[in-house]
Amino acid sequence: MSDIPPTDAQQPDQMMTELLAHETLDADIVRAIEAIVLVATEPVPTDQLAQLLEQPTALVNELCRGLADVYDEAGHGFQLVEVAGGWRYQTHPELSPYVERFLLDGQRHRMSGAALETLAIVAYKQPISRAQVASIRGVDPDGVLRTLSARGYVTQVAVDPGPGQAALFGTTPQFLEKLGLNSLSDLPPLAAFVPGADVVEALEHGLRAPDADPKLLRANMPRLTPDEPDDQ
Amino acid sequence: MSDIPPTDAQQPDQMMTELLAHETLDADIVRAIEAIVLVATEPVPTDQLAQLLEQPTALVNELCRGLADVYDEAGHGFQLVEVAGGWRYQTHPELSPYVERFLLDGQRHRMSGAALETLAIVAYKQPISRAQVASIRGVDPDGVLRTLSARGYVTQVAVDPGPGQAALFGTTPQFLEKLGLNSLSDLPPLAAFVPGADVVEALEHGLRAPDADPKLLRANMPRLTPDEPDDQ
Amino acid sequence: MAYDVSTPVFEGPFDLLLHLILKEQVDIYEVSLSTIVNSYLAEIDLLQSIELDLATEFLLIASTLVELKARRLLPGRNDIELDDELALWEERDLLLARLLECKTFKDVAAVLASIADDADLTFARSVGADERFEALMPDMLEGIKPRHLHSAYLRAITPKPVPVVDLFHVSAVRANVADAMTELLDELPRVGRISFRRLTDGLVERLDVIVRFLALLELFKQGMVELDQTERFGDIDILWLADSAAVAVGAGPIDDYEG
Repeated sequence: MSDIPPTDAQQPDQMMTELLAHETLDADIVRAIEAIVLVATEPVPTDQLAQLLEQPTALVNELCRGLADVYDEAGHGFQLVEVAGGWRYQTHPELSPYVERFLLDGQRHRMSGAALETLAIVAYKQPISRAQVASIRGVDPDGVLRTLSARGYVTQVAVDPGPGQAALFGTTPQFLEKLGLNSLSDLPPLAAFVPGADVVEALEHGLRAPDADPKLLRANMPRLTPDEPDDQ
Repeated sequence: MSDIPPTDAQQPDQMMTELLAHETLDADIVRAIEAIVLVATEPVPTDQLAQLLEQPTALVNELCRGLADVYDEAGHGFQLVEVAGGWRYQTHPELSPYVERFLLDGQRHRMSGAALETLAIVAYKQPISRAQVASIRGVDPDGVLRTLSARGYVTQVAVDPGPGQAALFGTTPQFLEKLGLNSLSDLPPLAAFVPGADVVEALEHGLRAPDADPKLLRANMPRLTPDEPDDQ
Repeated sequence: MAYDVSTPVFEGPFDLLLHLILKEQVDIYEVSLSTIVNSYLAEIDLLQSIELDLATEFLLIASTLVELKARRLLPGRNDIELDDELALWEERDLLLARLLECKTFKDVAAVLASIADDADLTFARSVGADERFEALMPDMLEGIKPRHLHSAYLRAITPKPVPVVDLFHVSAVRANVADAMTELLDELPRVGRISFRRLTDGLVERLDVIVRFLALLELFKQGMVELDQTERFGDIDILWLADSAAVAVGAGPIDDYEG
């Protein structure tokens, strides 16, 4: 490494050293976490790590978080993150241009608005039947649900005990992985999205039966002729 | 990490910092190497890295060696090693017992529905090209074929004599052995289960049989009961 | 798939309605239905393909609107019974609730989109162990039987279901204009002259009334009755003209109307 000059940046990355010197355990525990997660093909639950390493779950969780910090501090190109209830290595988002160039199929499939809306409804309202989704979206969700199901983001989780025995849908761990979330509780709270008073008022106004004469109203009718482009 | 005591081991892992501060290049180059190699399923040749990063091969080689040293010095549970002319991450030999325990711990590595469908197509239609599999399944089978091939269930058995000389895939003796079959002719015959000719024709055309009673149609369709492992 | 099409403005009927109401400040009682339909069809034209699912769903919503609107426009609004008035409010509230819910999930979906976009910037490692551990790799074929392979093959070659127009919301009642004409041809020569209200007095279902009206128009078209309405929304006077009832019913093409 002769031509790599010593730098003035003397901020030592000693966190790893500290982690490895954790006084209550064998240094190999931390390294074993790294090794196991490296060979895993899906997120490894903290519980499973704890069991394999014969350590308390809380400690393992703490060590994983410590490792994640170590990588961040050192500025590595990879991250250790907790996703869908388990730990996994992933590339740092800043490097996505390079990774996409390398993985020829690295271009991700962006979900359509309809798919996302349906997914949001299933995520927040699960378990939910097709008919319930339809009543919220106002369109038959059959095709979208089939696509989401084929992608593995939603699945049938139960059967409605009521008459008809409708299939009830819910989200999968792959859904969490797709969004990079650890659990459903990481979804933004729905309450934050309930339309404000102004929207409610606008809608209410739009649905209000006016007392005025319909003929007068017609004169005030907003023009929505086809030649007016909806340019938003 | 409050209960991790500061240690006397003040050997700073500043090599990463130094690498990232390499004066002749963008810091992201080093991190990009880490990111690319992290997600690569095969060792990544130095040449390929150099090309992707638009850097001289010699420099990339030097940076990879530098990274390998960084990991060793910091005492990580993984290593960056050069195998078969390329770079890859692998677990540190000292941690093999943990890795083995993890791999034996009943990984949820069940075959996905997509993998099984692809395997079934190759089994019944061999020799078959990637493009032919794609046209049946409707999705690019590349990743799945690679996995099946890595497991030794399918392999390239011939080359299409036509233009393009596409690789033709078939199943391996190991595949037959795993399924407890003596030969491919022991696979369940397709004809015995196939629904009536009219239905097949309708399905082949991707059309709904207009006058076929849906209930009859359903009765003739292969049933996928929940206890079948491919039914996920 | 109907659902893959979208404009930046809307994707479905609720979206359209939301859009019309919120952006265009539309009052559904003010805007004519044909205007809504026109702007909808204009959008469909832009998409250069008729999305049958969307179109039929739109008709479903539109019919709800028509009903709300029709009640508003019909005469004698002051005479509307309390039950009807309540029902009207209930429908309005229901529609409002659905629109609000629709809007909520539209907004949350936008946030999920940005979360997904962020997540798409990272790539998970799923490489697995190297060849040193090959012997320990789980056997993917464990528990797989030839019959599973067989059913997987059939599943693979089975085309994905073709979207069809679902008629679940259409009731099975089938009102037949030809039948209604037969009834009228039997009844009208006997009474000679009758008002439409009296003619439909005994009918409970609105659909039956409508079918009788259509049958009447058909007879009018064939010159067998004379119709007269003295005032707007007033009763319709029906006068039997034909001397003979021997006119062949169904001689011309008469549509069936499914209710």
